[in-house]
Amino acid sequence: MNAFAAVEDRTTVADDPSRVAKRSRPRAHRVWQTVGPPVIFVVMLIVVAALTPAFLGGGGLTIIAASAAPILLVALGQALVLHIGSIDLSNAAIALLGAILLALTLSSIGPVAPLVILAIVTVCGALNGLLVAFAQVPSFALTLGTLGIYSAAALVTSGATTVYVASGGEAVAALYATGIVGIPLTFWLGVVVAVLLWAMLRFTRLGLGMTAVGRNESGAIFSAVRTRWIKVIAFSLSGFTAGLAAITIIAQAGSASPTGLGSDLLLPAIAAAIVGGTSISGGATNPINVVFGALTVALVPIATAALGIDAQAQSLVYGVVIIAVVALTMTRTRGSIVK
Amino acid sequence: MTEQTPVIALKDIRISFGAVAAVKGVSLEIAPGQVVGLIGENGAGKSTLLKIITGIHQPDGGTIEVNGAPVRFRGPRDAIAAGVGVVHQEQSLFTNLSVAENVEMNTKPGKGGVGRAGFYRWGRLNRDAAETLAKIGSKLDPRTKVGDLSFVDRQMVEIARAIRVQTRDGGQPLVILDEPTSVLERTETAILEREIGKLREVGSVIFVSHRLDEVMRICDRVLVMRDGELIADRPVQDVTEAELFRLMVGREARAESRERHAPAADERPVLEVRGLSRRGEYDDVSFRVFAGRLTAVVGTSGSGREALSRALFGAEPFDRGQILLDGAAVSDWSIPKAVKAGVGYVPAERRVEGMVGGLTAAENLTLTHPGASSAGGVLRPGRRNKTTQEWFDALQVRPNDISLELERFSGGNQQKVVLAKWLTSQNLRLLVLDHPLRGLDPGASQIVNAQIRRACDNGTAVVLLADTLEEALEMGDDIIVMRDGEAAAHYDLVAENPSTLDLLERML
Amino acid sequence: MTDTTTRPPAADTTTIRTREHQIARRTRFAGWGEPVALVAAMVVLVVVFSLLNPRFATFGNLQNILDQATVPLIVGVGATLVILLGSIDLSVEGVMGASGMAWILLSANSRGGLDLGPWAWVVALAVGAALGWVSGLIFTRLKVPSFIVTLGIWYVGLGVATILFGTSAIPTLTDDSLSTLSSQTALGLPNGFLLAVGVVVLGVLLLRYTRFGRLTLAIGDNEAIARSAGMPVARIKTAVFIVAGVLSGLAGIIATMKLGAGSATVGTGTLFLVIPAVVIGGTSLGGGRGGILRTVLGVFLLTVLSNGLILSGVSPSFQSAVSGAILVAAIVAAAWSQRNRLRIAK
Amino acid sequence: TSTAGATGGAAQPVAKEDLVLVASVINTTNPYMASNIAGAEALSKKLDIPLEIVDSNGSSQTEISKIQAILAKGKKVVLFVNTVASSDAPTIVNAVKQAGGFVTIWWNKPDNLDPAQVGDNFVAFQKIPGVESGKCNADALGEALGGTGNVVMLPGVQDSTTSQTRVAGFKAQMAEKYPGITILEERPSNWDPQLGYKNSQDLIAKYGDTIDGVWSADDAMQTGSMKAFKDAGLLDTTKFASDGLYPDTIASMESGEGNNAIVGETFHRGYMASAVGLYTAYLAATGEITPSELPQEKRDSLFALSCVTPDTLGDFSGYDAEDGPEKFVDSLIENGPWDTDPMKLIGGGPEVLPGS
Ligand SMILES: Nc1ncnc2c1ncn2[C@@H]1O[C@H](COP(=O)(O)OP(=O)(O)OP(=O)(O)O)[C@@H](O)[C@H]1O
Ligand SMILES: Nc1ncnc2c1ncn2[C@@H]1O[C@H](COP(=O)(O)OP(=O)(O)OP(=O)(O)O)[C@@H](O)[C@H]1O
Ligand SMILES: [Mg+2]
Ligand SMILES: [Mg+2]
Repeated sequence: MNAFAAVEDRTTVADDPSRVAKRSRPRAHRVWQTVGPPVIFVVMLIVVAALTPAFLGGGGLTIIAASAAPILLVALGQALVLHIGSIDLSNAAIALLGAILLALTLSSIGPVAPLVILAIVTVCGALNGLLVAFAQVPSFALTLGTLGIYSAAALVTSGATTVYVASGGEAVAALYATGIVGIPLTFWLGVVVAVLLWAMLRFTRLGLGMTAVGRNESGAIFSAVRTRWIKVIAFSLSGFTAGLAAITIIAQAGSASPTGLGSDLLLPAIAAAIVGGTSISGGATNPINVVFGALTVALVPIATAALGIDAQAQSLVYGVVIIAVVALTMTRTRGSIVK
Repeated sequence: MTEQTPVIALKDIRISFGAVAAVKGVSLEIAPGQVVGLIGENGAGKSTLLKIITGIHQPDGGTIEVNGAPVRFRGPRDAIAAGVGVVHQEQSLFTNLSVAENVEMNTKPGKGGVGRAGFYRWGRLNRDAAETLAKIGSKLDPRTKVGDLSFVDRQMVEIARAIRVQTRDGGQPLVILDEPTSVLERTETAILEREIGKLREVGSVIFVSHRLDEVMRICDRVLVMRDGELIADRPVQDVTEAELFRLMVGREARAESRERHAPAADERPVLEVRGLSRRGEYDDVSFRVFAGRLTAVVGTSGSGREALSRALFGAEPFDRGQILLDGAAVSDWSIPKAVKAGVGYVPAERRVEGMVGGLTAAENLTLTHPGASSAGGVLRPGRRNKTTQEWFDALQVRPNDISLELERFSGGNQQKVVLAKWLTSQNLRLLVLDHPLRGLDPGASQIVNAQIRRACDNGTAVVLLADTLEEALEMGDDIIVMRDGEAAAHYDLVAENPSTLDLLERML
Repeated sequence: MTDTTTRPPAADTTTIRTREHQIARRTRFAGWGEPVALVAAMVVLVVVFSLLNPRFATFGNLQNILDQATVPLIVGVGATLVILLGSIDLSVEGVMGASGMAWILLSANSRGGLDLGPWAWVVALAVGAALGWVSGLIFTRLKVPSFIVTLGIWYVGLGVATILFGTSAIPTLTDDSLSTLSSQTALGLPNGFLLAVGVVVLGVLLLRYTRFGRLTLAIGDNEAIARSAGMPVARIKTAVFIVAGVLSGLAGIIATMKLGAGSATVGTGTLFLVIPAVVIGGTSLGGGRGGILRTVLGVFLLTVLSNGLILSGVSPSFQSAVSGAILVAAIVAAAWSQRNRLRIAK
Repeated sequence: TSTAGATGGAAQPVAKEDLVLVASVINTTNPYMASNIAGAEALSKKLDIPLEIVDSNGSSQTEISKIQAILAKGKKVVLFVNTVASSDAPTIVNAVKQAGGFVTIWWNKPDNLDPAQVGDNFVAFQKIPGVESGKCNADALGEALGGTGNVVMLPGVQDSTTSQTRVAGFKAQMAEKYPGITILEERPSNWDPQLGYKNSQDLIAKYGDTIDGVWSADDAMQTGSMKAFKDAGLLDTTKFASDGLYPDTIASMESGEGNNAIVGETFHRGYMASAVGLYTAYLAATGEITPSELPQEKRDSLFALSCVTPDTLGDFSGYDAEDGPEKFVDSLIENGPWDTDPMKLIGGGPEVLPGS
């Protein structure tokens, strides 16, 4: 105890102005980190509304939300994987595989089909996670490989053709057809998942562990965090949300095919996660903001059409806007390293 | 002192980061060929001052003169061009490049081994580097990849790079060494000390260290910083270690001695290691640690003691032998299992392994032992903050802000939190400490040591890999000397009283 | 002078040093495992495919494989440099489209218009350089992660190609000697492949013998140190993106030339061939470790694989699965021996 | 509340000023799609109704949401869609129905999606029969090879019905009329000239000069394939047949490239498809036709395609003149959507695959 006594005469909490100074900058950052993505989306929406007033009145928000729904669900899983410092290039392919399996099974096994499919895609995600965690391979390369495998699985199970939901798809279709305040349930499903994931990251040990892995995996290992299982869980959740995306695809299209709806979700979903403020180097994710990221990413092509921008220039505009939006919403700390 | 033009003269240098005045009006002069020690507590502003001299920070006020001419450094390039070379506190080599490239890193195109158009002439580059290395007595192969080198050798490469710097007129450089020894073992320090001593033939030196004995041995003059100010400037002959300690910390050093006690005859050891081996690391090591006793393991950097300590924590596997905790042999040992069994570990690589810098102090403190601060996997921030605040108060962590990211604290304060992380455990049976005082100033060291003692007194068995032999002798109940992976000697300090010389002899 | 009484005994440190050198030597050979394993994998593939179809191991098929490796090799050199920085360049397909389109519209083509001859190459490469420069600038100045910048530039490049293409008919090369230039052989090797070899050699020299190359490695290893050492970090990074842009542009020209017709999507499939090739080669996505020759190995592994799968009659539906499975197997096998409970793989 | 609230616009005639023509294409750089756009532009000029182009960029989601965005702007939409995937059709049709617009779908839709059952807003589904196209090519190739030889096939995207019907027609005709011809292998090449080139290279490596003929599901892939055979020095000894008669295909045929390598083509034009599709929808929008009163074959329609051989090539060159689209539109307005040369209505769908 006298060790304490020995140092009592030292100036306690000495240079405390430091606290104020050190924190003021990050605080401004943090505020923008939280409000940036919604602000960007709303501003863009206002611009579009001002230029084509009829668009919003005609249910523009519904369209944006409907097209954002599958992007959002895939992006949420991606955000979690990015949160632990990895990346999942296969989750969009898993979503498509899920959609095809769902279309194939809905008529035969009926209402349990979605549950069965969710289980299967979660296992697909878990497989990624197990390999990343236990074979210790970089996720970028690994999921590039499993992307090929899952895509082929989608092609083969569908018989390389469009699979239509023969019957029993009414309940799933209702998710798209039914809305709350004009926004389809598929989107609200994404919002609910976002809120749950947000709560998970903020209020649970699992979430804290994920953040720890994302910020400093070595430190997490030495703190007895079960880093490997955490990776498996993150990838499994990525597969799971891809499965939910599959349900929204079926809800919207009533069918699935290897090149149809949902076959190009990978890059938009990554963009959505990053536009939503997710750091590509890990440890910083706000699932709620990913909702706005997905909305923004869905809005851009829709807005180019609504504004009547020349079709030839649309992909150029898309590229420029995505860069600009990320440049605006990104959190930068002075002197930090961007790769 | 001499009448020569000082190699560097600072006048009233000041710098603030936001509201923190890190350096508050420092003036000093360094004569050619002088080796000057710079000491001060963690956060006193030493590194910041040196970063100004090396062009990394631009001062808010004050002037710098090099060889009598006023200079303004806009960046590290300018400082290098003016003849200021530096070995930073943090390791700053490119591990994927060769020794020669690292030594010649600052060579401008058109000079030495780098052609005008930016082409490398490897032969010339390697020769130049070998020459520079030879000046400090190193025979490293310039073609070796730095990643394959040991710590001492890397440090030699850093020094070689620093002295490779020349003034415009080809004059002697000012070499700045910011804690070059803190990551080194005792014997390695000996190598380095010898070479630093020789540096006065190459140029002038500013040498930062928290080891006062070292400063006393190497330097001609000692500067003491405190709270951003230079509060003392003494020739080494005129001061004692105790006086330096008082100057730095503002109070007397207090020699604290532990009451050592032998275990009871029938007592069961908390930790028993039987014939533990790992190929290429350590071989057939056996020892026992009893509750409330501290075993210090000493050895050189190749002795295998780090790998051994990691094996105890389940961080590295072992090939043969047994680890018994409270009499039961462990199997399929891993970190999560070790933690569950009441083992704690403070790694040497604090920033990388010891903590998750991006999480707050409170989160770090409760990451491993959530205890009452989480229920059924759900966090309870209120409880967590209360626990953390108690530890902050007990350990005098500064700043006293539990919701600050841990990476924003100074090294000493980080180490207090890292240690507290283990001390919060309800059943800490064994604490393995790998260089717990590395980089800490003497004041912080005392607080940390006090905590270690307290843990011992509460019945925890401690295995300590000390920074210095003195520390091992002061803290330990037992000392195990490791050499080339084998336990070469064992001293029970209750009964014996070996000198540092005895220990060194067994180590080598 | 110092008080010598407190000096420690002059320690004899030779034993420690010898031991350290031993350790150093042991680790020096650790780096060889991966390329050797890759070459072994390649040999196995070649043997298996030759057994499955004797036509696989013919000179004609070798020429075919070399021809197919041309574009990924050229792009791979740039991609390796970018990945050595620790960054990534996703824009290759867009840049290929823009440069290829610019090139064909300025060469003798069915739409008429300008025929700039060799200057068409210069302009097209300049388009690639410009797109790379913009990527580099946004990346280094606005500090947007390269992943997103180059994703955006991918679309921008496609947009440029689309706008250049306009709405008229497909431009096709009217000069046969130009359209077959890449595939014609000299000394038995396709011209395009010889060009790719030249690019690879230049790339290797650049990385090995120039300050630009060494600084690229240094930045990839530790950017913070590079910055505090006063290295021109932003300039080097931008330059690497420009080089990558130019090489993508060159690949776009070659691909367009091979096809004999302009297409905005001339780069389709290149990205997801080149990045795996770099990764399989063992260049670390974290930066600083790896090299161009490794990428060459990776490119050949994947090219041989895709060619061999067709020659051995694997159903097209399963092709991506087989490639994917082999990619997974290759990276797992490469990482297996290095597994360690403390190893970090992101 | 429900997003599917409205029950769909009744077929009230819409004033011309309230209309907007919309043409949705899969991308803008494929010559067929470019031709789609040209036809829509010509019709828009002729009818003096504004036109918007939707570029789906190969993505179903982009296609659907861009169309929805234009629907949301309130003007009554007269829509032609070259669908990215057949499964997109129901979603698009429903959206148009809710917005009270009028749509014709081209090329791809699920067989069970019947315009008559959806209502007047889904004016028609139109296509050129793929089976016929495949048969045309089979005949041309079969004759050119004299009934014996080896053929490789380059289908388009595997799950595209357009490709599937052409493949089925080609195979059936070969089996029936040219038993001496062996189909060595099929390599789907995704409508992509690069892939056509690469797959052909590998097929050449695999079969060498035993390949006598190459069939491609469209001219884009054939362009790539021919280039590969040319680079391998085999162009002169190989025969090609494909669908689409792209301008550069015409040029090759006219110049007799590769010893008259191209032996068979089919003729139809993107501008004709878009003009016919848009005009049909326009007629419904203005009340000049009432879809529900039309016979089934005018709701689910197959249009004539012309088989082209080097000999008949001359008959088609006029359609590719600068003013081709304008002339076609003039004739279209004069003769109506079902009776315009060279693309007259030949019957009703859904198309039946041979053997099923
Ligand atoms: N960082 C970690 N996070 C979670 N679990 C871990 C971690 N490290 C180890 N484990 C657990 O400890 C067990 C043993 O770990 P590991 O497989 O690394 O042991 P090992 O036998 O040393 O390795 P190897 O099989 O490569 O020789 C594993 O089952 C694993 O679940
Ligand atoms: N870039 C910076 N931004 C804000 N504050 C800083 C910065 N660099 C240093 N400081 C603050 O300046 C003070 C001096 O730090 P400095 O690193 O110079 O201490 P030091 O004497 O080198 O300590 P140590 O012995 O731990 O190395 C500390 O309070 C530190 O937190
Ligand atoms: Mg310091
Ligand atoms: Mg094991």
